[in-house]
Amino acid sequence: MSLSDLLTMRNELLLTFLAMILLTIDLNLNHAKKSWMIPISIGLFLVVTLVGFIPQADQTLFGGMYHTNGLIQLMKNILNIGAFIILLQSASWLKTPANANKISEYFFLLVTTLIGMNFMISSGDFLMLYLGLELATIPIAALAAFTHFNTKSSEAGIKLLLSSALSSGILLYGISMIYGTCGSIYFDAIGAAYANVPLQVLAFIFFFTGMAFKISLVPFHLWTADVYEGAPINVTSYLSVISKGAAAFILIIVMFTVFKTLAPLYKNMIYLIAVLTMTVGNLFAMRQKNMKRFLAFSSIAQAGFILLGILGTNKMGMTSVVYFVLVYIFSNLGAFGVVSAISAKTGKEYMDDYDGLYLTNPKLSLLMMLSMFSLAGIPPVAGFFGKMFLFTSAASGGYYWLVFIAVLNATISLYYYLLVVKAMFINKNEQPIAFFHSDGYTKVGLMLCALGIFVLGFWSQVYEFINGLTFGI
Amino acid sequence: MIDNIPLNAFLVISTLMFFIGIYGFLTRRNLITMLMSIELILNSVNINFVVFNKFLYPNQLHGHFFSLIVIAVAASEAAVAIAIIINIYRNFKSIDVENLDQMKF
Amino acid sequence: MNSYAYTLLIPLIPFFVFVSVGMAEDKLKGKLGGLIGTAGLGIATFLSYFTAFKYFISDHVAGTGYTSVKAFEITWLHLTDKLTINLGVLIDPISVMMLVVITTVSFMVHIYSLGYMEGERGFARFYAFLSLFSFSMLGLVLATNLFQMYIFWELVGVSSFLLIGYYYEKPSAFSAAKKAFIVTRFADLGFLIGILILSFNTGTFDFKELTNPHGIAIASMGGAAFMGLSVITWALIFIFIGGAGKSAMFPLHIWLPDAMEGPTPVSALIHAATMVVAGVYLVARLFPVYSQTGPAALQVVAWVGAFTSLFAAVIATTQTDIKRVLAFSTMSQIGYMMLSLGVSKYGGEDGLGFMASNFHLFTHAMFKALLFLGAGAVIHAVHSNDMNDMGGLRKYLPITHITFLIACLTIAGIPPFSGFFSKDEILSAAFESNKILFGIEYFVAGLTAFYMFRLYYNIFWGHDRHYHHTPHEAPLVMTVPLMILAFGSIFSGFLPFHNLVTSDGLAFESHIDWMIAIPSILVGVLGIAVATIMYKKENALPDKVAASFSFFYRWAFKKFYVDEFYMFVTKKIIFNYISRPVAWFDRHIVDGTMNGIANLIVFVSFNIKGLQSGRVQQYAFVFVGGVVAMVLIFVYVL
Amino acid sequence: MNILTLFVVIPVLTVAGILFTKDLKQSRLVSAIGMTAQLILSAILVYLYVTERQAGNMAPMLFTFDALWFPALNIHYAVGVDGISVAMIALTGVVVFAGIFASWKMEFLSREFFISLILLATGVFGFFISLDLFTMFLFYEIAVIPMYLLIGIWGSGPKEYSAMKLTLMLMGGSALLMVGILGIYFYSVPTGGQLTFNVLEIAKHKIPIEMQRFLFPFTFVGFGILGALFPFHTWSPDGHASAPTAVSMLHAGVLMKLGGYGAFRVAIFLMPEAAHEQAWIFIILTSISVVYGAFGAIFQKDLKYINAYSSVSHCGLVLFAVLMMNQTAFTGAVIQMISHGLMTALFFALIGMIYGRTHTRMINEMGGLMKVIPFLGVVYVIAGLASLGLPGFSGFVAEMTVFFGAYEHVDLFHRVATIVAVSSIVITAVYILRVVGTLLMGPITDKHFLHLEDANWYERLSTITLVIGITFIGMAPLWLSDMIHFSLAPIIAKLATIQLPGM
Repeated sequence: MSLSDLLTMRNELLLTFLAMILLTIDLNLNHAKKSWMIPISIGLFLVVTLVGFIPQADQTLFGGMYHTNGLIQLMKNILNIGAFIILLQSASWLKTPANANKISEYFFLLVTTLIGMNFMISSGDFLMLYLGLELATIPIAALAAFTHFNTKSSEAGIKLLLSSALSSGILLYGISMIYGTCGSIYFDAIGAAYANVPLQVLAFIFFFTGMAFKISLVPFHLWTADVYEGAPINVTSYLSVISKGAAAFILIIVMFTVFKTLAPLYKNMIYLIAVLTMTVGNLFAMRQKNMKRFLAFSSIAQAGFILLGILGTNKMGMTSVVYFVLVYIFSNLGAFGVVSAISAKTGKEYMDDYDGLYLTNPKLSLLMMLSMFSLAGIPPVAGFFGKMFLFTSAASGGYYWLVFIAVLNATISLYYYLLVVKAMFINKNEQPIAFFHSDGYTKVGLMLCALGIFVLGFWSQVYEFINGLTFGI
Repeated sequence: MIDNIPLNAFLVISTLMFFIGIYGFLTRRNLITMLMSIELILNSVNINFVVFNKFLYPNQLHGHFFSLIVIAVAASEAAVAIAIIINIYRNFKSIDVENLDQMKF
Repeated sequence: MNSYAYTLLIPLIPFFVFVSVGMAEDKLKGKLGGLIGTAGLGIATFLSYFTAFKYFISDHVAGTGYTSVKAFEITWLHLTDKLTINLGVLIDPISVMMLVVITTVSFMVHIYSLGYMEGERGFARFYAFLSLFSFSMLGLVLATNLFQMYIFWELVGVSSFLLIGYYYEKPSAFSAAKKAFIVTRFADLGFLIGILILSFNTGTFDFKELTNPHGIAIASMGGAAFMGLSVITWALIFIFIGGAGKSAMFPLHIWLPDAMEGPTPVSALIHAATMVVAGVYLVARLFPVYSQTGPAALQVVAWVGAFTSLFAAVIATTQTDIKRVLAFSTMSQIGYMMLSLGVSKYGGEDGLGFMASNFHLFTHAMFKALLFLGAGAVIHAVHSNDMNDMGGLRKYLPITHITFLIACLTIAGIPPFSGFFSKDEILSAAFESNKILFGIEYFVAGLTAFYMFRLYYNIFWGHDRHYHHTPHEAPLVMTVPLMILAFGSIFSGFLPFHNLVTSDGLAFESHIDWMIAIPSILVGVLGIAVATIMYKKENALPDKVAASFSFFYRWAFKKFYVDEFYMFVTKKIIFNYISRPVAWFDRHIVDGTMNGIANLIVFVSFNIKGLQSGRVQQYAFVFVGGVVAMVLIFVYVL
Repeated sequence: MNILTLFVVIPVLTVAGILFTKDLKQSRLVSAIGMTAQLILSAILVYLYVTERQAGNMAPMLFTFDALWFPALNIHYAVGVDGISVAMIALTGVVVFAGIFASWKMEFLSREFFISLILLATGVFGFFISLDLFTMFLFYEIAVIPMYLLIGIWGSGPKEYSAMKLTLMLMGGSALLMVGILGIYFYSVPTGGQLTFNVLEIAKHKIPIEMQRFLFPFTFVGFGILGALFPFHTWSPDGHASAPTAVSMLHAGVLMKLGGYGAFRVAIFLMPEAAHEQAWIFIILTSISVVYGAFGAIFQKDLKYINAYSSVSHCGLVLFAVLMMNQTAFTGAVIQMISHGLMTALFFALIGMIYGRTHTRMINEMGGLMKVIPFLGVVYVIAGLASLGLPGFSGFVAEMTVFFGAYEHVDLFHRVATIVAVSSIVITAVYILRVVGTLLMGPITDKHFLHLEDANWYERLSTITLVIGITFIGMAPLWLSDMIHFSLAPIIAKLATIQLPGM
């Protein structure tokens, strides 16, 4: 192994450098110039993101602990794009006086978690997986508690941290059992050695719950809403999109490789959890008035749909999951972007505040509507394709009733997404949110979302590209 | 000496620790105590890794390393947690978990 | 194409008049619309007479029967592989006869209305509708097949609807129109079902194929039995229901008296001379089928006809609205025609009833149109329909008086007026078939004479009433049609119908059976005499008679409460016990279920909110519980 | 470019054009131009189709165009038309055209209104040209979703409730549909073949009968909900009552036809065996629909409710005919769709225009309108007469074809069902005449009505277009009927291969 092999980890290395550079620059900036951090960070991050698109050969490092291939690189790129959009959307929030001294901390923590996620996705053994997972989680707890004068923020931070500690404890316990029964922590070796003995099944359950916690599947989802509500909006969107996406990626990879012999067993369990997740998510989302909390529950319901792809346990399933996450990132960020823009300008976060928004801020309303339609899976926006392919892959496994339940749930979800549309377009308001201009970052961020929402569906090459990289059991 | 103790004994201990940890996590009202319960869970995992490595796969080191890293991660986790707990104490003048229910339903 | 192709113009001219006058309605000043309509119909009338002449006389080879000619036919719609709806023109004795009847009466009405409807709002509209009606009616009689007939059947229904509701601002007029439409529509349902059954059993709509007594179509009828009657019999009964609806046979007659809300010329045209005999025409058209395969259906026709004629005549004796009297009289006379068809058999002298029915149809059209137009002239003069508002009008309306009297004598069956001849044939036919029916008809003949003269005396005799202005004779455009029709009423009885319109197209010998004719004349005279005693001079006799039969009188006056019964069924039962519950069911049960599902979801959503308690330890508990549950599921379920 | 693709491109361009407009005048002008082009294009399509057929082109679908879209799933953008789709496209062209003119005075958020309306139309056109189930479903949903905004923003009465109910119920329908379509996809070819969404390809094979039994109810009810199948019709009265004029027109006029068309093209065409087995259930339901809708209409007082229930009845007849599964009944179903589309659009247009003048839709609050607004009155009477199936109007042709097709079955069950359905013609007459009588006839009940103005040019244009359609089909139905008849050959051939158990 030569030093140049380390370049295989270029994403992680670049992100690490970026984090270091940011800290260094921050040290050398005086107070008045702290806000320079925003363009610097975003610009540098854009570079990292773009570098990710340079093709790279499949490679394995550290005796199998770390590996990368086209699919993994694609996943990382998806996360990078999402993170980039979030950075753009955070700008206006970061410019508020309360955050004046914490700009680089925000970027640093965020980049750190992204490093964790990249390692997690690239992991070839459970140790790397665990490390990545923790690296991705702990800084987010700090981010959630970012506005330390806000009690809700602290509450969110500690809730996230405690819950995730418990879940990673259980996950580790599962990993220890796997190690005990298989004698290895490498995915390849475990996949080959898995024999479905009871202890291994138990281990799988423990492991799965740990991941289910990250993706917030019912009944491991309870932290989600509180943390999403308490955390700053951009952290929430990061949690709901990037963090969840990364976990979904690694989950499906692990499910399709390490635990593939368990597939006949875990399918039934996933069936059940999918139904529960979609239904409970929807039932809670229906009542929410706070936009962040509302989006939190909606993202729980969305997670249920992701399981449909895993259930297919074939190439089509994985493609649809990756594709869905990609589409979901754009749709959800569109929604969060609008919420964030409005919150940063007016501090309003409740659905009632959005009444009559279309008359004052038509563009934001339109984007919000498109995002809502995309989340609900309404054509012609991309969400339709994402959902449709998930359903297709579930149906490919013969799960027609599940598809039916899922689409019914999509219908229920349409109800509450339409409530937002209704607020913006139909409801009358004496004092609507006044017209305002967003700053350039936000505009670019929102435009990227709009572009993604429109283009990803019709542009079938995206799906085909993903399909060229994925695999099934 | 350690070879005389059967593997199962260690596993029983670790399992007990695991459940004591979970029990503690579910019942203690103090945030610090909850954090300690988490440590119990993590330590039970460490025991598992170490004894599995020692007893079943003596010619490799995966388990040992794993437990080392778990210890390190647990430490950093505790650091962040305590930082937030301090913040909570500032805001609530208490670190009772019962107080932390502003956001619900 | 053949030498009759021009007959296509006969219905088409009124149609184009309808379209052009209808489109340009508000642009046509004064009487222009009426003149266009009248001119159009004049041409059609001329063509019809020409056709009659050509068909019956010039083209006819002596000694042979009349055959039917398809003058024109196009495919309108393919239904099934076998069944195709064609539109065309069929020329045969009855259609030619009907052409003459319709165009004559219609032309008279067109002329008459120039005077009668003068100054009405929507004068052009009236003529547009009249033309529409003429078109539909001509299309109906010229139909080459059953389905074409149904199409035009519906169209005459709607033109009748439009004309009855001509005074649409009068609620009573519109409700009468509505009633007429719905009742006939209900009957048409029967017609349609009959067509469905008949056509699927025979594989054709075409009259020529259907009615060819030696053809495949008739031979293929038979089929399975249902409730003791063959399917074809059922089909024919259903078709007769359609005919009964249009021809106001009991119990589907309730629309006809109300239809008198329409302008009087309309009543003369549609509700006396032409549309209401469509039912008769329908049965006559399908007569070979009826007589060959469905004698039971013919029995139904006969009895319904007989009963209606009696029923309507009884009611007619009590009514005071002159147009209603005439309406009931129409029903009664159509009952005669139906009866006559019902008792007839197919071919030769056995087909006397068929001939008689058509004969009566012809003469009835003349005298009934005359009666109505006369009544119209009266109403025009006194602005009322009620005979209590009339009296002594013979001095003021001499022409009307004379023509009306002629018509009354005709309907009463007094020779040498035409009604005598046609009624005599019917009675002969009935006599040969069924003595009970014959007896009923004898009685009805007397009643007819009685109520007609009751009407006549009440209008033209007695003392004057207080008129708003002195009644004056109608203008010439109105009286000339009266005179022409009177002429027709007098002389149409001498037409040799037994040579022209017979069940099988062959002529047969017919003569007046004096054994039947003389008693019938006597009965008529008796009726007139009684009426003269009671009504020529005002006296207390009618009231006394009414009082002595008070119960019966009241029932007859109230038309035996048939209307009320229908009202009860529709308004109370259907509206309250079907429609209202359906609406309720829809709102509360069906919609309630859908809303209920939504509400249930909201309810559940609201009630599970406690799950999200905000306490991190409870979350952890659920988390651990989830793990345990998964383990249990794996252990025990999978 | 393929002529069919133009049917999607023109509306999209129109929408793009409206985006650049500023006010009502501009946006309605752009819409009118776009939809006039669309109408002309529809007419050209009909002409091209007929000439092509006369030239002897016997392909099941004409003007086909096929582009691979998602190769991995074998999803194509595949378009093509047969006589049925051509007829439906022409219908849509006419109704949309009339709809634009019926909303000539849409002052509030006019740009958005026209955009939504035309998006809806895009969905409908796209649905009718699609041969690929995936794109069909895509367009189906595109057509449904603008309804929410159209009703919610520009509606009246309990509009939010109605809009939500309509959208959710139709989306619930698409839940069923989704299962059906995916099931069809995975059994589209015998094991081992390349799965396909293409209707024509799927029709070449037989979907295993067990799967058909499972999938047919999903597909049929899925489409049936949009076609107002009892008991899933309750979105329709509320939705129609709250929707603005043009939306009611489009929705009842063409959107509900998606249900009938889909039920025919997908459910029956692809799964004839199961359709044959299960038809009896749905025949009962649709017979109920037909009579029930008509009875429901008798009791209503709101004009739009009356028409909505009448739509339930008429659309019930469409599904009823579809289930009869023979050539005549299918022909009747299509003609009934077109006829009902035109009639009901006309009705809703008129109701909108009357409402715009009297500001009430309650029939008992109106009366004698014929005298003050004779043009609208006369057209209303024409619409009414057409609706109750008077010869000379399209409704008659449609109903007769349906009844004759249905009666073609020799067994008692079908015949009784037919007679039940036939009986609706009387009930229809009752409620239509009741409305006409109360609304137009009689004395004027309110002195405010004395000063009402009769129809403007755009209202005349809108209504006359529809009246021409109705009477043209009613007078000369043969070309339409034959066009449809011929297009049914493939499905009839497929039906003929079914082993009919016990018949």
